Amino acid sequence: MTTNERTLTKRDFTSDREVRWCPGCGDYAILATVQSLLAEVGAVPEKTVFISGIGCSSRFPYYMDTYGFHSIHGRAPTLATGLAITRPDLDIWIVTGDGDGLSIGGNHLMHTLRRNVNVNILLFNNEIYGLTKGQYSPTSPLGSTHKSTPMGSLDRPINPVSLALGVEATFVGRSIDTDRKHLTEVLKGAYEHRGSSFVEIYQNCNIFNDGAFAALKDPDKKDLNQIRLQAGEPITFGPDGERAVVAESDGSMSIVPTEEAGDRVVVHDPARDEPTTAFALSRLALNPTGPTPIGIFRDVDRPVYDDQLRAQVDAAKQQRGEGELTALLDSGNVWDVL
Amino acid sequence: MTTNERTLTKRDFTSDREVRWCPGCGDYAILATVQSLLAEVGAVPEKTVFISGIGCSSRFPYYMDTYGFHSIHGRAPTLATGLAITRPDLDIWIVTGDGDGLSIGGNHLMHTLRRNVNVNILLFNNEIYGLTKGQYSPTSPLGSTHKSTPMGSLDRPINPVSLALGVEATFVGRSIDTDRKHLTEVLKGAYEHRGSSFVEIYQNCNIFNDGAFAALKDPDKKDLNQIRLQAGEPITFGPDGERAVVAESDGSMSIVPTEEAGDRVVVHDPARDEPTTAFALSRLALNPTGPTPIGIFRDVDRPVYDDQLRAQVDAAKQQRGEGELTALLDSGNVWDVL
Amino acid sequence: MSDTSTAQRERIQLSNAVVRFAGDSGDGMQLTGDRFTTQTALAGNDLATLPDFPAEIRAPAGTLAGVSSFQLHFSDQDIHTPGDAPDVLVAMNPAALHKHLSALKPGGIVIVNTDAFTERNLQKAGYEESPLEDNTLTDYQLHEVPITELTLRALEGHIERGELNKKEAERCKNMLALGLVSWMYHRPIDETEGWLEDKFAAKPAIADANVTALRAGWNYGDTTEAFAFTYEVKAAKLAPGRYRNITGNQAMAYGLVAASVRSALPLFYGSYPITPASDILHELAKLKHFGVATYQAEDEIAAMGSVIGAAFGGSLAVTASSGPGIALKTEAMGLATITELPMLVIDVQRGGPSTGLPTKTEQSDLFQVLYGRNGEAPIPVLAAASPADCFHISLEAARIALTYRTPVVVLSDGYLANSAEPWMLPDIDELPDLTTAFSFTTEPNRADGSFVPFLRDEDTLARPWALPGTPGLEHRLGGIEKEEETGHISYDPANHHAMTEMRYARLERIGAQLPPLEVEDPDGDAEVLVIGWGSTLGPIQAACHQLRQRGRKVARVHLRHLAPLHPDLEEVLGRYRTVVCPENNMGQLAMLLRARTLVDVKSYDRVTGQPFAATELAAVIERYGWGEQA
Amino acid sequence: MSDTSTAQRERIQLSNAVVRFAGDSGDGMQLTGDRFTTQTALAGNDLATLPDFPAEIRAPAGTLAGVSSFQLHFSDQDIHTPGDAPDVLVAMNPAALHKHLSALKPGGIVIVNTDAFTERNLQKAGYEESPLEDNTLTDYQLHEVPITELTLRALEGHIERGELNKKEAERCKNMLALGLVSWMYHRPIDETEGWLEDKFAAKPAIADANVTALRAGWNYGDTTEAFAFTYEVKAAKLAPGRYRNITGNQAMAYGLVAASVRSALPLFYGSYPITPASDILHELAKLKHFGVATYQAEDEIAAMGSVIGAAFGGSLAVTASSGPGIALKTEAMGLATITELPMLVIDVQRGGPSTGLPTKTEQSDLFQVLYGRNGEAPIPVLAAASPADCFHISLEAARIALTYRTPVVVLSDGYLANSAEPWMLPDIDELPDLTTAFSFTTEPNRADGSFVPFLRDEDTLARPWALPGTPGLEHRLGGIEKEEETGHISYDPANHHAMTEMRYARLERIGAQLPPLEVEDPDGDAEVLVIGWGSTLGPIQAACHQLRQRGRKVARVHLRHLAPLHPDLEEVLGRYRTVVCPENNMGQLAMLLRARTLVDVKSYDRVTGQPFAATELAAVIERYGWGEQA
Ligand SMILES: Cc1ncc(C[n+]2csc(CCOP(=O)(O)OP(=O)(O)O)c2C)c(N)n1
Ligand SMILES: Cc1ncc(C[n+]2csc(CCOP(=O)(O)OP(=O)(O)O)c2C)c(N)n1
Ligand code: SF4
Ligand code: SF4
Ligand SMILES: [Mg+2]
Ligand SMILES: [Mg+2]
Repeated sequence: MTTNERTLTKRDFTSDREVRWCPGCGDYAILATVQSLLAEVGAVPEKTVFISGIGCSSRFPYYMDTYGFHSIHGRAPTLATGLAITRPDLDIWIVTGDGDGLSIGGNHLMHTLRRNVNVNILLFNNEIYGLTKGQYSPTSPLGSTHKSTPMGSLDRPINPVSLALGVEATFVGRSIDTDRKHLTEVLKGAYEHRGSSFVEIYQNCNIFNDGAFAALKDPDKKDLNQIRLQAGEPITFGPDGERAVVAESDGSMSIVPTEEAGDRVVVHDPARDEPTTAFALSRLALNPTGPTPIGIFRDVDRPVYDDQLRAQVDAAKQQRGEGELTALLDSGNVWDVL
Repeated sequence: MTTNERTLTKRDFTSDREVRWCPGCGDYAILATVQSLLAEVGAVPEKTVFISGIGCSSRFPYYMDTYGFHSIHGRAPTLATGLAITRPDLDIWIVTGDGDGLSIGGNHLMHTLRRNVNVNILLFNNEIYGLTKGQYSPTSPLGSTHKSTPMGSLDRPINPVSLALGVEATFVGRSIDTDRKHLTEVLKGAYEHRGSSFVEIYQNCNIFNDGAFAALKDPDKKDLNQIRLQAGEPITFGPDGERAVVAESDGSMSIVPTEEAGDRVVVHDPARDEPTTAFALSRLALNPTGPTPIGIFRDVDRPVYDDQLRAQVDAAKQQRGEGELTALLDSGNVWDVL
Repeated sequence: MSDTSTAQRERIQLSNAVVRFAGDSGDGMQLTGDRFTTQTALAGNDLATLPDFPAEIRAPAGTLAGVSSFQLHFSDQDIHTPGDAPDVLVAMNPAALHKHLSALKPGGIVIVNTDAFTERNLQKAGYEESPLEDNTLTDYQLHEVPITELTLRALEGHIERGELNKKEAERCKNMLALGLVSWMYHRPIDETEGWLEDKFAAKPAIADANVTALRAGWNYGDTTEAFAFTYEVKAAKLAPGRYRNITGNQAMAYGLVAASVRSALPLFYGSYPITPASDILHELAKLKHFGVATYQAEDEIAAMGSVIGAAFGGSLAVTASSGPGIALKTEAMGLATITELPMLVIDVQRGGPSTGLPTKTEQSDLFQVLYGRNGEAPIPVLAAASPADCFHISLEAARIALTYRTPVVVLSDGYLANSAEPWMLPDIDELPDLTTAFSFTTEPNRADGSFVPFLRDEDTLARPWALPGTPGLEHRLGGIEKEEETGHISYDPANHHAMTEMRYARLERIGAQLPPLEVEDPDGDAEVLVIGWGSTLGPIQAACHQLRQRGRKVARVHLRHLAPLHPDLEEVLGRYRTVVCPENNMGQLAMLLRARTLVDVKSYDRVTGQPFAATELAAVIERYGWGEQA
Repeated sequence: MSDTSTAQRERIQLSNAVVRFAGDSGDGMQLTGDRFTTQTALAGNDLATLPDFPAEIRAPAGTLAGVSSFQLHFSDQDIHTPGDAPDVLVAMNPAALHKHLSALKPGGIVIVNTDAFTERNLQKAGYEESPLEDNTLTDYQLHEVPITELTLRALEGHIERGELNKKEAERCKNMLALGLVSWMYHRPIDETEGWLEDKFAAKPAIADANVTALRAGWNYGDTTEAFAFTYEVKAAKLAPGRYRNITGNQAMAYGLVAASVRSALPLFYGSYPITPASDILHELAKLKHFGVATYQAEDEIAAMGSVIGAAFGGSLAVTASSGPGIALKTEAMGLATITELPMLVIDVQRGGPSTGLPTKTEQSDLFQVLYGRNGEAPIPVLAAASPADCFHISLEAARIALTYRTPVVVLSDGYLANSAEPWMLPDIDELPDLTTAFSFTTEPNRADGSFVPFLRDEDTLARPWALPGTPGLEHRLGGIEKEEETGHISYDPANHHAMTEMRYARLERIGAQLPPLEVEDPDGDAEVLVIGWGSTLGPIQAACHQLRQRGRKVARVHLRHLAPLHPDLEEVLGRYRTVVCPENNMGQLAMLLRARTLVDVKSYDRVTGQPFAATELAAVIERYGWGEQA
C-alpha cells in the first residue's frame, strides 16, 4: 500500500487504450470503481501493478494507466508472487475470472492465499467463460445449459468465499459490479489489508449469462436478498431488517425472523481469529439466487510471506555479513598448486 | 464398490513386487491395512484399480495385486476421473502424498472433490517430500527447517481436512498409519461411500521427518491428544473422557473440561447437510501436535458426477434413439449431385 | 422467389467468383456468410470459405479492431482455396471498407452501406475524409446502398405494429445485404427463408422481419437500375453423390464419432475450452446419443490425464486443444507414450508464441507436437489438409492409435477449423473397419500361464491392451522406464536403450506399413516438387494449377503423416531438381526434410495469421523453380 | 598418519587409477567416495567422479536395486572422464559385486566384505552359489576382508564403554574400507579425520568411532601381508592456482550468485524440487546473505511464473528443473519469450520419457527446450560441458539474457549435477562485468517525450527494461502479439510476421556477436571432426586423445551455444571429410547440424543413463572416420 503526495483523479489511472468489452458488460463498472478508488486512496500509478490471466476480465490491465501484465490463463498469482517477493515497494493487484482463477488457476489461488502473499486478488465472477464464448464455469449453478453442457452441467459449483476461507485466507470479501459504493468499501478494505486479500465480485456478462445476479441487483429483490455484513453489527437484513442470521448449536448458521432471534443474532466480526464463523456465513447461500452475504467476511492480521522472506535475507546478512564471492568460492576444501 | 463371491485373503491383494520403502516407513502399515481391508470387504482384485502420482507413497500400486497406474506428479485424480466416467464397474482408489496431492496436485484434488467423482482418495501426509529427499511440504508446520528452508519455512500449512470441507467434499476422514483398527474403520467408510471420499492419513517418514505425529502416537500422549469422532456420540476425549468439544455462540468450537460442558457438548453427526460443523471441528487442531480430531468428519450422499454423466448419455439415447452415423452426416443441408 | 424476375438484366456467365462480406462484429457477417455459403452449395458450386473475426467477443463497434469478415469462393470447377482477391466486397461500415478494400480485385465491385458512413464512424475507421467523397474508390465499381435505411423502411409495418423495435429492425440489415448479393448471383433464397423460420421459431416476429429484409434486398437489386449486371456461376461438375458443407471442427467431431462407431469403442472426449478448438467439444456434447461422454476438465492437464485414464479403461479417448493448451499437456503426453495406450490428441493450431493471435491460423506447432516432451518420446503426428479431411484424418489417427497402441497427434488449424467446404458424404460401410485394428487381451500371454503387459505383437510391436476388470491380467502401468516384456520398473542401462530404440522402431513400423506416397506429377516429367502439409493444400493445389496452365512442369506431394515421415520421401525428393516447401511457420517441415534427406529444400514461410494466396505461392514456386526472370 | 609405515611394501608408480566403491544404499558409499575424492584432490591429482545411486530413498537392503556406487578417476595428467573400467572395486556386499564386477578391468583388484556374503544376501543378489567359492573371481586379484568384523573389533572398547551400540558401530565399516583404500594409494587420511570431527561435533563418540575405524582400515593394510603392493599416483601438473572440488549443481548455484554479484542485480530463484535439480535450490537457500531470495513454489508452472514476475520487477530471475518439470514450464516460457524479459531456465536433464530414469543422466531434452513451446518461440539455449563449467555457463547465460532481454535456457544433466572435478578458482575481478550488459530505462525514449516498451536497441535488438516503480514509464506487457515499438496488442498480419522475424533476428544477432568458434585440431590437418555438446566433453576429449596417440588426425569442437548455432559452423563442418556427433540421446544435435549444413553428420547415440566411455567413443570415431578395418 503506497501513498501519494500528488492529488490524482480517476483520469490519472485511465490508460489511452480503447476499452473493448461488450457494451453493457459488468466489467466497465468495476473498472470505473477501481480507477476512482485508487485516486481516492492516493495510490501512486507507477507503484501500482495490475496482473491478470486470460479471459474478458483479464483485459483489465490494459485500461489502467499503471504498470500491468496480461499473463497466461490461470497463472497471474504466480507472476504476482515473484514480483511481490522482490518488490515490497509495489501495490500488486490481481484480476482474474471464475474460469481463470478457479478452474485452471485454482491451485495458485489457494497457495497464494495460504502463503498470505501481499497482493489484492479481484475475482470477477460472471459464472461463465466469457472470452471463449460461453462455456459453463466452476461457479455456474448445477444444471446450467451452456455450449459444452447442452443437457445441463453436473459439477457442483465452487463457493469462492468458502474455498478461500478453507485455506484460511486473511482477507475475504464479496461485492457486486454495479454497487459502486459497496464495492468501493470492500476494495478499500482489501487495499488496506497487508497480506493476501481476496474479493469475489459478482459481474454480469450480458452476452452469455445475462441476469445471473438479478436476485441481488433487481431493485425489487435486492433488499430481500442482500445480507450486508457490517463489522460490529448484528447480521440482519430485509427491507426492514426483519430477517436475522443466528448460529445453531452445531455451529451452522440459519436465517430466522428477527423477532424470533432474540440475542442469538450473530454479531459480525471479520477479525475473529478462526475462519469458522466466516465459513458458516458463507454457507448461507450456495448460489447468489437467494439471500446472500456480501461485504467483508474476514480481515485478520497474519505474518506476510514475502515480508518474512525478506526478513530472512536480512537476518542472514546480519548474522553472516553480506556475502562475499571470493570467500564463498574459497569455502570448503581448497588446495593450492604452485 | 464391487463385491466378491470368492473368499479372498490379504495375500490375494499382495503383488509379487518387492516393497521398496525405507525400513520403518509408515507406508508399510498402511499397505498392510489396505490389503487386509480389501479382503475383508470382499473387493474383487480385477475390479480394483489403484492410481497414484509421484512420491514415496505413490509407489503403492506396485505392491497391490490389482490393476494400477503410477502416473505423474499430482495428476492421479485426472486419470481416475477419466476412468471413473467410462468404467462404472470399477473401484478406483487414488494414493497421493502431501506434496503430490496438495502442492502440485491441489487443483485436481479440489475439482475431483467438488464434482464428487466416484473415487477413494488416500492422502499420505508425512509433512515432507520423501522421494526428493526432504524438502518441506504444504503441510509442514510453520518454521520447519528442511533442505530448502534452512532458516525455517514461511508458508502457513494447509489443513487438508479444512480444505476438503471448503470445497464441500462428501466424505472426509482422517486416520493414522499405525492405528490399524481406526484406519480400517475410516477406510471402510470411504469404500462404502458412493462419490468422492477423502482420507488424510498421518504417515511417519522416519528418514526425513521422524516423529511428526508423536503427539497422536506415543502411548503416553495419544489419549490426551486423539479426539476420536464417533457418529452419534458426544465429542469427548482424554484418558477418562475429561475433555469435551463445545460450540461457541459464533459457530466456532472449543475444548473445555467435560464437567463444565453440560449439554453444550457437540454430538458428532457426519451426515449433517452442511459442512459447517465438520469445518469447525477441523479447526480445533492446526497441526497434529495437540488435541486433534480423527475419524470421519463428513459423510453425506450427493449426486455423483460420473453417474450423472452416464445418465445423460442414457437419456440422450432414450430421447433421440441410438445415434446413427449416416443420419448424422446427412443432417443439416445436404444436396445431391447426380 | 423465382429467378425469372432478373431476366431483364444482363446475365454474365462466370467460371468462379469471390465475395467478401465485411462489417462490424455486431453486424452478423459470419451468419450472412454461412447462409450465402449454404445457398451456393445448394446451387451446386464447388466452394471454399474463409471466416475472419476479432479475438474480442465484441470489440468496440465501428473500429478497425471490431471488423469481422467472411469470404466465399465458388466455382463451376474444382477449387482449392477461398480465393485470393475478392470480386465483390460488401462493406457494412467505414472500418470494414478501410480494412478490406486493398484486398479487392482491381475494378472489383464495392457495395457500401452508406448509412454507416457517419462522421463518427469515419473517424473510428481512421478516415480523415469520407472515401465515398474522395478518390479512394474511383478504380472500383461502387454501389452506394442505404442498407440500414432500406431495412428500416422494409420493416416500417413491423415496427408500427409493435412487433419489434427499431434496434431489432436494424439488426436485420445483414439479411437485406444477403438478399441483394443473392440476387446478383442468382442464388435462391428460399432455403434461407426456411432456415430463418426454424431458427426464430420461438420468435415469429423476428423470423418474419428477417425474411422481409432478405426479400427486400433481393427486390432492391431486381427493381432499382443500379445494378446493370447479374452474374451466374454454373454448377460444378462434382462427382455424383450426396454433399453437405462442413467446417473442419465439425468434420473432426463427426470423424471421431465415426471412429467410435467403426471401432465399436465408446468415445470419451476430455477437453478444456480454447479458441479455435472449443467447437469440437460443443459439437460432441450434442451427440451423447452416440454414447459419447464429453468432459470439460478444470484445465488441459486434467483433460489429458482423463484421456489416459479412459484409454486405460478401454475407451476411444480423445482430447483437443490449441497451442497453449497443448503446451500444458506435454508432460502427460510423455506418460501416454511410455505406457503405450491408444488415444488422440488434437491440436487446432493458432498464431503464437504465447497467447499470440488466438483467432488466426498458423502451422507453427509442428515442432511442439513432435518434440515438446521431455526425453525421447516419439509420437505419431498426422495433419488434416482440408476441412472435410478432418473427418478422414480422425479415422486414420484412430487406426494408428488402436493398431500400434500409441497416442497420436492430429494437427488442424484455425483456418481448417472454421472454414467450410462441400463434402461428398462417404458411404459409412466403406470407412475403415477399425474393429480389426485391435482386440482386448483377455487371456494370459505366456507359456507359463502368466500375463505380461509389454510382450509385443511381432508385426506392429503393439503391446497387449488388457482392461481393468479382466480377471487374471492385473498389472501396473507407470511413467518409469519399463523392463522389456514384463513392464516392471527397470533402471537397467541396456534395457533403457533397447526400449528407447523400440519406441522409435514402432514409429518406423507405422511408416513402413503405409501405402506408397502419392505424388501428383501429371506428366511424370516435372523438375520442381512442391511439398506441403496441412491446410496449405488448397493454395498449393491452386498454385500448381496456375503454373501448369502456364506450362510449368511442377509436381506436388502433400504429407498427411509428419511422424513417421513416409519412407518413400528420400527417393521422391531425390527425383526433382528443386524442392519447395511453403509453410505457415518459419520452416519446420523444411528443416525435417533437410535433415532427413540432405536435399536443399527451399523453404517459403509466412506467418501473418492468414492462409497463403494461390498467386503468392505460384510466384514463389516460379522463383525458386525457374529463377527470378519469370 | 605418516606414510613411512608402508615403506616395506612395494610401491608401484601409476599415471592414473580408477577406484569404484559399491555397496548397499545404507552403506554410505557416496560419502566414502566424496571423502576419497577430497583426499585425492588434496594430494594434487587431477580427477573426475561418477556417483550412481538408486531412485528409491532406501531400496531394500542387499538387493541389486539397492546398490549405490561411486567411482573416482585420478591421475598425474589432465583427465576428462571418471574412467571407463575400474582398477579397483570395493564391494561391500554380494549385490554390489554382482552389479559391478563386469565393469572391472581384466585382472583388476576386488576387495569384498566377506561378512556380508551370507546365504540371504547371496540370494538377494541373485547368486546361486557364493562367487567367493566358485570360479567367478579367478581372473581378478581378490582380497577377502571381513570388513564388518574388523570394524566391530576395532570398536569393541567403544561398545563396551556404552559409547555406541553394535548397530552404530557397524555403520562405521565404510570408514574402515576408506582407510584401507587410502593406505593402498598413499592418500593421507588426516583431512578426513578432521572432517569427521567437525561433522559429528555434536556426537563426539560417533566421531571417535569413525576415526578409529578409518585408522583401523589403514593399519589393516599396513599390518597384514595380504596386500603386496601399494600404488602411487603423483600429483598432476595442474596450472598454478587455488583449487577446490565442485559438483555441477554446486557450481551452477555459485555461478548464479556470481552473476548476481557481477550484474549488481538481486538473485531471485523460484523452483520446485525435482531430481537431479533440487540441490541447486538447497545450495542457494543457504546463501541468503548474498541477498538471494529462494522460493519453493507449489509446482513448476508457479515457479516459472514467479520468475517472470521477478524479472519484470528487475531481479536476476532464475528457475531450474528437470525434464518433466520443464515440460510444465513451456507455456509460461512462451510468455517470457514474447514479453522479452531476461531470465534463466535451467534444465538438469535426466533419462526420459515421462518419469523415465530420474537418477540417471541423458541429453534428451535438447529438442524440448529448443522447440517445446507453442508457436514460433525462439529462445537461446546453452549447455554446460563439465561440472565446473556450470559456473561459467551461468555467467554466460546471464550475459545473453541481460544483453538481449530474453529468457535463456541452460542445459545441464544428471552426470554434471552430481559428479565433481577439481576447479581452479577464478579471479573474481576477471569474471565478466555484467553491469554493462544492461541498464534500466528511466526516461521516455521517443522524441515526443513518450515511452514505448518495444523500441529496440539497434545493435542488440533488445527492448527497454523499464521497471514498475519508474514514474512516467507505465506500460503493460502480455502474451498477445505486440505492435512493433509501441507494444500494444496487434492482430495486424504484417506486424505478426515482422515480429516473428525480429525474434529470430535477435537470436541470430546473439550468434553473430559471439567470438569465433574454437576448433581443437592440433596439427591443423585433421580429416575427421568430432562435434559434441554438454557433458560428453570429457569422454570426447579422452577419446580424441587416445586416437591421436594412435596417430589418427582428429579434430574436435564442442558447442556451448545450441541456439543460436554458431555462424561459423557451416564453414567448420565443411572442412572435414567426416563429421561424427556422439550424443546421449537419439541424435538431436546431429539432426540440427544436418538440416543446417546439409553435411552428412554421423550420429552416435546411446541412452543408457550412463555417460560415454572414452574407449567406446574412440572405437566409434575410428569406425566412422577410418572404416571398420581399424
Ligand atoms: C492454456 C489456456 N487454456 C485455455 C485458454 C482459453 N481461455 C481463455 S479465457 C478462458 C476462460 C475465461 O473465463 P473466465 O476466467 O471466467 O473469464 P471471463 O472471460 O468470463 O471474464 C479460456 C478457457 C487459454 N487462453 N489458455
Ligand atoms: C513434474 C514433477 N515435478 C517434480 C517432481 C519431483 N517429485 C517427485 S515426488 C515429489 C514430492 C513428493 O512428496 P509427497 O507427495 O509428499 O510424497 P512422499 O514422497 O512424501 O510420499 C517431487 C517434488 C516430479 N517427479 N515431477
Ligand atoms: S462476453 Fe461477457 S464478460 Fe466478456 S466482455 Fe462480453 S459481456 Fe463482458
Ligand atoms: S523417505 Fe520417508 S516416506 Fe519415503 S520411503 Fe523413506 S521413510 Fe518412507
Ligand atoms: Mg467468467
Ligand atoms: Mg509427503
